[in-house]
Amino acid sequence: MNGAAGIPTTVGSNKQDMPKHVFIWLVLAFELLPFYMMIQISMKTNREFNVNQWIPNAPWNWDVENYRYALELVLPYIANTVFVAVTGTVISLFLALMAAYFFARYRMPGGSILWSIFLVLMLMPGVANIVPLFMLIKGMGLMNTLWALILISVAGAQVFAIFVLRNFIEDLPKDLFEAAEMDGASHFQQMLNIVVPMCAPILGTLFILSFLGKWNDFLMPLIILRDPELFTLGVGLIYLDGEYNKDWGRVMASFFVASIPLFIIFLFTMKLFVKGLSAGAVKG
Amino acid sequence: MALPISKRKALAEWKLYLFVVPSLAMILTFSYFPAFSAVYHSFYDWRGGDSKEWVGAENFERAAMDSQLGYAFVVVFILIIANLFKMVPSIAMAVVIHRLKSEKWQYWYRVLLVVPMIVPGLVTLFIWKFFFDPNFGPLNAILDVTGLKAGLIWLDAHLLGWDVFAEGRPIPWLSSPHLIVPSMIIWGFPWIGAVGVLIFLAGLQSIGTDVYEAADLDGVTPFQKFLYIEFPLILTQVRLMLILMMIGTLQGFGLQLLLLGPEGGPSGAGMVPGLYMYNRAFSAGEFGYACAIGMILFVFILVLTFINNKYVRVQK
Amino acid sequence: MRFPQQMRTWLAAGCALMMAGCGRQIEKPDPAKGWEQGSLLLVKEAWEEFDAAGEKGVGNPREVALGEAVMLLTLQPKVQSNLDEAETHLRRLIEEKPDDDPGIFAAYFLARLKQVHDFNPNLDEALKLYEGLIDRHGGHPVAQAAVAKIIILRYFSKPAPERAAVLEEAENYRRLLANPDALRAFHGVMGDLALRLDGQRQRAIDHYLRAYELQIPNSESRATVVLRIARLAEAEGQIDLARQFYQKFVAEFERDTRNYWVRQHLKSMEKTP
Amino acid sequence: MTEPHAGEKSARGERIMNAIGFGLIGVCFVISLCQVFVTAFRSRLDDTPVVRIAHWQLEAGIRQGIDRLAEEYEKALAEKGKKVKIEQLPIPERIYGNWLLTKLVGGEAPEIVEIRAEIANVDRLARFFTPLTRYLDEPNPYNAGTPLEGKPWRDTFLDALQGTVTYSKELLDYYAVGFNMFTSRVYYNKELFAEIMGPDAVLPRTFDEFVALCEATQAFGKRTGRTVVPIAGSKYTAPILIQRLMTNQTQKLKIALETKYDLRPSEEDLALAYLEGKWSLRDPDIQSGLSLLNGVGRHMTKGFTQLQREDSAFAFLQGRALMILTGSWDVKSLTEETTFPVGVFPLPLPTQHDAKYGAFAFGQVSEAAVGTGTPFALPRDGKNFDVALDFLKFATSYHGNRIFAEESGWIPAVAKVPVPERVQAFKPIVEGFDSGFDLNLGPEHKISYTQNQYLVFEEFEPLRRFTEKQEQDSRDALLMDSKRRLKDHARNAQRFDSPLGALMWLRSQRPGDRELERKIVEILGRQNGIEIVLYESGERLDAVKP
Repeated sequence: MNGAAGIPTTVGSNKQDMPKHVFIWLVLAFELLPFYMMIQISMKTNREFNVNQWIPNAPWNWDVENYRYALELVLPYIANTVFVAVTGTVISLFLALMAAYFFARYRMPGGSILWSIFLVLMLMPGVANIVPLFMLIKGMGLMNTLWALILISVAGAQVFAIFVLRNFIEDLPKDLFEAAEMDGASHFQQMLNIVVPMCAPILGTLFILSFLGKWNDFLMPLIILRDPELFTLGVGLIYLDGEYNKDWGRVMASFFVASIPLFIIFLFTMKLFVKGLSAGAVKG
Repeated sequence: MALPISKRKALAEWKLYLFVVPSLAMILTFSYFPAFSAVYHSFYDWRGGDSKEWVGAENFERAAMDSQLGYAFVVVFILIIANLFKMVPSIAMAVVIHRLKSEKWQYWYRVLLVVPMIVPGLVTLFIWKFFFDPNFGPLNAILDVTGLKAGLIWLDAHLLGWDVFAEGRPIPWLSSPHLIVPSMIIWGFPWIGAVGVLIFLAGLQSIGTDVYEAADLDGVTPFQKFLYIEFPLILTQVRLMLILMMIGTLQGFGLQLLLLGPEGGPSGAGMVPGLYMYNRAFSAGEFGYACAIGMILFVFILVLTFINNKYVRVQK
Repeated sequence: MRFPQQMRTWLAAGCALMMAGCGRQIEKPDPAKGWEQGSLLLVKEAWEEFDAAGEKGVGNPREVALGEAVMLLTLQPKVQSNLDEAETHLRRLIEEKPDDDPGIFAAYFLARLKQVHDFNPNLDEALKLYEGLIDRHGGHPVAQAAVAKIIILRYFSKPAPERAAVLEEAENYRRLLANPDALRAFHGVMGDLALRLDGQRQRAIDHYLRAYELQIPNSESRATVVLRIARLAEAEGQIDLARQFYQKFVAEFERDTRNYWVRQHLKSMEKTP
Repeated sequence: MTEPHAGEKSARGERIMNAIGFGLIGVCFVISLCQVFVTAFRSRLDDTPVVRIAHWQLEAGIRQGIDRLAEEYEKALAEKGKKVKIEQLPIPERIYGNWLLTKLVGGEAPEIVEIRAEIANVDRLARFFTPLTRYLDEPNPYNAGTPLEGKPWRDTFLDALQGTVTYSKELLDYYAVGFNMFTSRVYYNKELFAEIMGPDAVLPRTFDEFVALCEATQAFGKRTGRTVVPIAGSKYTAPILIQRLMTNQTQKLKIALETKYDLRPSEEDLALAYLEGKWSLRDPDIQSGLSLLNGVGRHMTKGFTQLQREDSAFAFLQGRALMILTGSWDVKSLTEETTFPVGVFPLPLPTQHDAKYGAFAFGQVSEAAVGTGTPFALPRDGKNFDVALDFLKFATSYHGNRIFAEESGWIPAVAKVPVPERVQAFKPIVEGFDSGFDLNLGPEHKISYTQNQYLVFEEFEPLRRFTEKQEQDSRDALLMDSKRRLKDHARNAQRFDSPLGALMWLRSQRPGDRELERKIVEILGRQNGIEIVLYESGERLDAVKP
């Protein structure tokens, strides 16, 4: 069993599941290879890495200096990043959920025009033009504030979330909504009591994806923020992006330390969305 | 699909419009500006500076006859068809995880799927570049050991005539024009898209346990279970992933840029429309023309998405 | 594996100020400020100053109309409507009072419009306008700038065999040019044109020598002129003049990468008699 | 689907997990909020003038160098009773263009900014940056009491700021000053060298000795069975070598193609000469250049055209390659982090006496105008302009640049400043000829040349296959480049008419102004030169059969 990721090696009790586990572990071996590389490189000094890139060092001479450097580099930025990422993700998912509910519930007049507006934005190729956006933020007096970051990231994440959520809401059985309507539930209540629990799994996935996007972003913070105290994680990590001689060990250690809070929040969201909510809802 | 609604009832339900207003407002203020800039600049001879000259549809006429753009669309179509088949492993992975008995394992496999997302792109590029290395790379080693290389040499000599597979010469995966597209297809083996798997899993989640018990009673084989129960239910997710894959492949060029450079590798064999747009803007300094190509690409994707919505009907 | 979102913003590095940015409202327009900004290449700001002055009737109307027309020539983005508006201003200025400063400036810039700015330039009309300007106001500094333009346009409007005659006839424009700077520019243009024509090398040498005597301020163009005199002299067989200017080039332009070649060339010239 | 017996335990477990999760997010919320208020409060208190200097050199060298300069400068001004703060803003190169352009357009630009070709085009320089010509004509006050005293600031630079980015030919003004210089050299593994050539062998000074060293290395590899390659190659390091070799073999051809008696035919002249059939890819000079490339290519890692930059560095650092050719910017990673001693020597090129390749080359190329390394410019609307300018003067003074060179370990840009020990071997060689031309004759041709370059290094008939393929592409590519240049000339001829009109009008109001006169005449001279080239190239292009 591939012990690199530290997963307990005892397999589940059921026998027929064995072939499934083997297949999954085979695929995961390839998927987790980059993660394994990241961990073993982060234990090496640049000199050791240059000589041997693949085989991890023996445990007794694992280099902890990289992690000391990483902690020192990353800690000042964690708080701001969590603040921006969490607020941004919650707002963007909430707005996307409402918009997706509108499109999925009824084919309202004018709905197809609105949908094409969203679609056009999603398909427009990468001509994201920072300059007018910057002028807009300046005009709104939001320069050098974290809220500017949040608003921009919310706008950015909307289209993808609506596109995905609409499909899922349309899949929900219609009689659920009719039943709720009979009891006089308003659209808002219908959304919260039926759609959110039933679509918990996809909501969890969208939460992780949009959270990840905001966690590593460093272009917007650099352009909008001026005071170093406000910088987010992405900006902190740019110091490692030396063009000529990258210090691989430090890059890997810093990315690993930077992703620990990410990891904790993933574990939490996965648990919340996968098990907690879906247990409560009525199954189809 | 959404329920049809009569004019009268729609008026009574006017409050529904309030649901979409905030999201629409957010987008119109923050995201619509860049899109407008691309449309605006595609009618100018613009070199990136302040000076722009109105040229009307000249950029578009030139793009219509541009042979390299035509070649780029051919390459991107081959990649789309390849990506179509590359969706199968993600579906298989989602189904296998879904069918596991223990809830605990399902949870931990989901977490393990998300882990690679936090790893910087640097590492994955490093691994895959080594995979294709002509002298030490595992791909060439496997082909030698399994004797497949001899087959390829025969194929090359008799059928392909590329003069790329030869005895004693390491296969130059990324430095000979004929092998660029095959390398891009092989890239990313076992082709598991964590996002795809999670979305399929979310789709499978809605299948009730009673359906499986009924199937087990009738003695349905695992594959039939997939065909008649699981696949129909996740058809909307498959269609969704199909659209996202097409958009991603048509617009995407990050991999080609990092691996082959703005010229698209030897004799521009790896040129895709997105990369050609980058090349025209940054290597040749023709930003106006790049915007025009962007417009053509946009229309192309719009048409594909429209066809996808119309003809990949999903009956519940 | 997801590539960073930044890949989508690559074009942002190339985009410029958006045309849609609305023009600034100017309460107290001032033509002088417009000229000042125009001289610093801030054409958009200068045009807004003149445009506002024109609407509010501030300052001398002819000066303001001239300012607006001159700025419209290179206002970005370049569209036909701007050029047409500029042309109407210029033609009106010329018709009303052709002989005051705005009138003379308008004639010169109308010729520039025809020669370079129009989407499809009309060189003959430009040449006639320049010639008209010289005939009426030969001594005016703006007209003196037209001299070089006339020579260039005549040179390229004739087929190659007749170009030597054009240069010959252009020589007598020298009488017209008063200050040393205009004279140096004249010699520069004549030299540049002569060296492109077979059999005119001697004329090029004479002009470059006179330009050099009038002290060329810019070190880069001075280096080119010194080297050209030496190369042309050598091609014409005037070895002493060539050696003199090669040595002058070596002494004065130590950092120039052609310096080493010239030094080796001087040594090889010593060997042959 | 949930196991029945674990019901209660897991429910309580869930509640704890949720509590931890929400707790974590809540704490971060509070910390971040108070950080926001603290910064808002503190920035109102402190009003000492801040000069921010932005650049994309994230390497340790430059950052330490600027930190040290900032310290010394703040100390120097404190003695004069002025309180100033210098802040450094390193930005990764990938997004630097993006970031800088937005800050400039938004009017939020830092006081001192590193510029590069993509930013320093004519429109942007004129609109966003201050011309420094006036200040460069006067001596640098910080040079008082040094060997550079009294010299105008511009002449104290090794290359007199003739670099493409520091001086703008179209605007006739200097816009930036450089802190350091770059040159490229051959790094070699001293241990391996001694093993191959014997302990007291001498470094190759001529091209033949260099080829002999490569052959000896190949032989050593076969004899000992170790995988040793003479030169580590990659997509990044190979172009430096290819450019050096190709421009060596076209030195004489370039002079022969001179049409304007100035020893320097422009890219445009060379492109038009090709279209007019005055030279072709089959000329002996070009073919000899290609065979030189192929010859040296054999001594590089096999399949190097596909390898990334790290691959060549790893090959060298792991002792799998004797030599690697790259810039002085790699000195830190290639000399200090190696497990073996590393030496450096300049790449010897074929000279006139070379038997095989001497016919078309003059020899050693001068690095006089190699161009400044990190050009710093002053945005027009930067606050504290005087302090920023003064800091640039301090940084490029005799003492200032010396401090910077020693701290950063890079080559100083100022003349007479001693080169730090570490980069002594990189001191630019001023003695030498002008280089010839490479086949990168304009953007379109460069793209087709890069795409076909892999053929030059193939085993089977490389020269014939490359020449045939490139000839198919060259004609169209050069035609496209030439047409685009015509449009550029027209645009440059138009560009100055509005400013000229303004300057001429100001002259008519203020007759005696000499500075105004100089500017008008110089712009007009430049404009006339452009129009001559515009009409001449137009004629030559029409004469070329499509």
